[in-house]
Amino acid sequence: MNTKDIYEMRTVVAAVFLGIFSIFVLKALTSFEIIPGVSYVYNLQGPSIAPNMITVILFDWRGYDTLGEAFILITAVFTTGILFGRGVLGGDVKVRDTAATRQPSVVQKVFAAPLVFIIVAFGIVITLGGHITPGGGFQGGSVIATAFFLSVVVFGLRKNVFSLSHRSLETFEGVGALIYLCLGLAGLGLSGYYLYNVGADFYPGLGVAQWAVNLLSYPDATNAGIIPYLNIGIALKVLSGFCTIITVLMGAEKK
Amino acid sequence: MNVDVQLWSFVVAGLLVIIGLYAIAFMDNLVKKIIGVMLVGDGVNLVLITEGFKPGGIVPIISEKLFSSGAVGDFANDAAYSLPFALVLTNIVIGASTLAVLLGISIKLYQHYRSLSVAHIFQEDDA
Amino acid sequence: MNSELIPLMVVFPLISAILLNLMHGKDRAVRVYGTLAMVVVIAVPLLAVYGNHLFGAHPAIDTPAETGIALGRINLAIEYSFGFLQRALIFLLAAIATFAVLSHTSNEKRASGVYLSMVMLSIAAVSAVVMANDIFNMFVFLEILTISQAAMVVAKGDIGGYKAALKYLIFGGVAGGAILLGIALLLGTFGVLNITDLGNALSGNTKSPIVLTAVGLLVIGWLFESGLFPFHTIKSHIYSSAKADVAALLQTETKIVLVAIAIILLRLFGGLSNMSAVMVGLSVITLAFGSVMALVQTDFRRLLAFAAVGQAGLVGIGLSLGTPDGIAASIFHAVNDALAMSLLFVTVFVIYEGAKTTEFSRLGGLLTKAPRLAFLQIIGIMAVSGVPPFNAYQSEYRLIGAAFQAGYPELGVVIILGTIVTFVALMKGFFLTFLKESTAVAAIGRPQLSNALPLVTFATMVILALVCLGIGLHPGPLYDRFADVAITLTMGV
Amino acid sequence: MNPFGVLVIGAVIGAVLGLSVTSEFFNRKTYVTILGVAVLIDVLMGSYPFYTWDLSVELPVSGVYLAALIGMLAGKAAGGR
Repeated sequence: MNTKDIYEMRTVVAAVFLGIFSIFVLKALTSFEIIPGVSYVYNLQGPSIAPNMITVILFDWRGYDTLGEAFILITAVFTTGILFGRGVLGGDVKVRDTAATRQPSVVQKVFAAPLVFIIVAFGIVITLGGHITPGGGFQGGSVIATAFFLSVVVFGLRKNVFSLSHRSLETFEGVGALIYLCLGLAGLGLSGYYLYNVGADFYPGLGVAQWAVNLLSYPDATNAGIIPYLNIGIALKVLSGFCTIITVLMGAEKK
Repeated sequence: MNVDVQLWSFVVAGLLVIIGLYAIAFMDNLVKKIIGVMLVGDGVNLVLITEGFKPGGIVPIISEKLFSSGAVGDFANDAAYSLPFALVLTNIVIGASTLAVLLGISIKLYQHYRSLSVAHIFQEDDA
Repeated sequence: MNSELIPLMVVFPLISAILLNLMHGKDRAVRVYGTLAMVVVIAVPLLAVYGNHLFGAHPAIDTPAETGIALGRINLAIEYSFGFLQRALIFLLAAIATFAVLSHTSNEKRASGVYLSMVMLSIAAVSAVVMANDIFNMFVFLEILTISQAAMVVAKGDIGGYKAALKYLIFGGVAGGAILLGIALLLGTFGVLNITDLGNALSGNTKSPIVLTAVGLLVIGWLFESGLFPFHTIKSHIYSSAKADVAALLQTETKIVLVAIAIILLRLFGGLSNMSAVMVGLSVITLAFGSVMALVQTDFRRLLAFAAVGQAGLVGIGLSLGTPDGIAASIFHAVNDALAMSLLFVTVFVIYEGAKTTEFSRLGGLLTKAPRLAFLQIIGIMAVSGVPPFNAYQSEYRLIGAAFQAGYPELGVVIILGTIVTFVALMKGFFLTFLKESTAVAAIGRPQLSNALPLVTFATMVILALVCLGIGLHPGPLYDRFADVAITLTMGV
Repeated sequence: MNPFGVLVIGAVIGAVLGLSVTSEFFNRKTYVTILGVAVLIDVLMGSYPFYTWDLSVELPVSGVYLAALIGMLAGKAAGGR
């Protein structure tokens, strides 16, 4: 049996398995009966923390999953860095920065720079309103990162509106992640449970002092506790993560 | 016309997964394979979003008026199921991260082999 | 019950990963911090108290009727449970990771902070998967594990590593999708994510097509993460593309994750005999393929990679049997095999460093040059393939016993055959490397290999050999407690 | 209690990001455009993130947005690149 036969056999086997798999998945998905489940409890208890249930689930009940998710992004950013020479075993490899400065057209030049400011400010608003309105750290951070993408696409990598070096992006990212981790540690120190929502006073029996003052009061009698600050940390992390990835991938454009 | 939105949404999600798997298994271009991986992730996301759908439900964000009137129980009964949405948000970030790494690796492989054909890249060590 | 140290097992490596990345470039700081951090990583699982940890302090509540969940009480928070099994596995991981970190900081000319932070991230991810009592949390950390393992392979910076990582990540994406789809099906049908609750909700409810599909999808994820049958070539490709000290860490992580996910599957779907049968079948195929393919390799690292995959199949057999004896013997074998395989990987690493190749056609007659290394390697080979005074003998013997007791004497025969093939393959590698004198090798020039080993590497090998011998002579203390764990596990089923 | 914290935090984040903005593409006309469009967007957004202000009149504009933008401009002025 030569290599070609093996390939053909493999294709047939793969097709058969794909067929069986599709039948099973479609059968399962069409015979689905959904129950409310835990979502009901979350919707019932969540309003006493903050108005936006999804943010409350993301940063309070399942805040630890969000931590893991943030670290997936961090891992990906580090890995992309490794791919292009930063931290390779046996010393860093300097990648030649070949991405030339582009000459933007007049329309681009006039509109891109002001638009960057407007988009960034909007991203900050989304971040800070994450516990009241649809939004939050991921969304806000991604919006700010789009401003960076825009300026990179229009003006090129070398000379764009932001002069963010790889080093400063990394510092941003580290600071964002450390904000998240340390707020979690604050909960651990004060109540004995990691990521306890300090300041929200959801379970007054635990005896946590309400030190987070009502800096961010919103149209409820409740207090979101650390959720807005977690949002800010995530936003910093997401924006610097995306910016690093785009910097690295654009820098490796040609060889 | 009365269409069962949820059922068809599930069917579309299943088809997305299957198309993604087809792309991974049978397409030769590396970028198409990566798109396949992303399609699988998106199909799963659509399954989760559809699970959060509730016929006639409201957005799971409580308004000031509803909260001050104390009708939290009504809100919980009416609101869409919120947990799957949170899970989707997590999976979107996972997909974006995997995409970044995969694209980075394919750039490296392209620089070395000057080709994106999987058969070409893996020809010498595939047994 | 609450122990404040339980989350630190995951959170401390995460903090260290961030700090090490920020320190990258400052050589001395990276070395010092990396070494000190490993001390903490080892200490925390030893100091932590057994118990459960609730993230966010949300207690279990009585189930409201509107949820539609047929349980009295449900958990709201993400939960970690920490017992003897978790302590043993995390300690094993921390020990092997310490060797990898020390070998990096002492042998490399320039320490790489990014690379060490990847090691830290993978430690955190595996610890989280081992302790997680929440199925979605397990998924999230499995994804971190997949990407960080790929990164450790990529860090070598050669084209083979890129190819291995690409394959690994593409299939990892599919496996991740499969796990999440399974979780989505279970969440929609039963409404909970906590594994204890989900197991209770599932008991006696395992015949619907949705549950069967979910089982299939989760098993696909398990097969990928532990490198069993359809994915065994990818896993072995990863092992052989990495540096050998990384490969030692990777195969330890794989075995630990194999045990952790299999236990979760058993807790969820313990009553499902079809799942058991499929898992046993695929494990047997993995054992056969891994051992036989190890036999035909022409490169020592690839040989070892396939042998490691084959041994993973051996671990999978006992776990999928689902009997208390089988589970206990499997966990015991996972620990033993991780130790012994690490020893072998380190010896091959030394050969590669010295000779710059591990292809058999270019090796030979190294016994006179490095007798100490040869001695340690033969100990490793005997330990892996279950020769009496060493540890794997104890676990394999118990595994065969468990197979007989479960009513499958054929499995015992398969295990013995697989072990013999592995032994032959490894001895072939040893013979071709150390004993055989060939004219071809003399023609291209003898590979350089000196008997003077770096201190850390030599200490690592001696310690691993002594531990293998020690467990082999006194298996009781460890095995008995694994047996207790297995009995409590199967009680709920 | 008024949520001045939002304005402060928004301005601080804006300033941090503004510090790294280069002056090359900006002149007086650009600033006028930015401010004009920003005020327009601000009015259109209304009181968008819906923080409560205990004032005698209802604020029709989104304070956070303006704060973030002013923070960015201040950061850019301070960065001076």
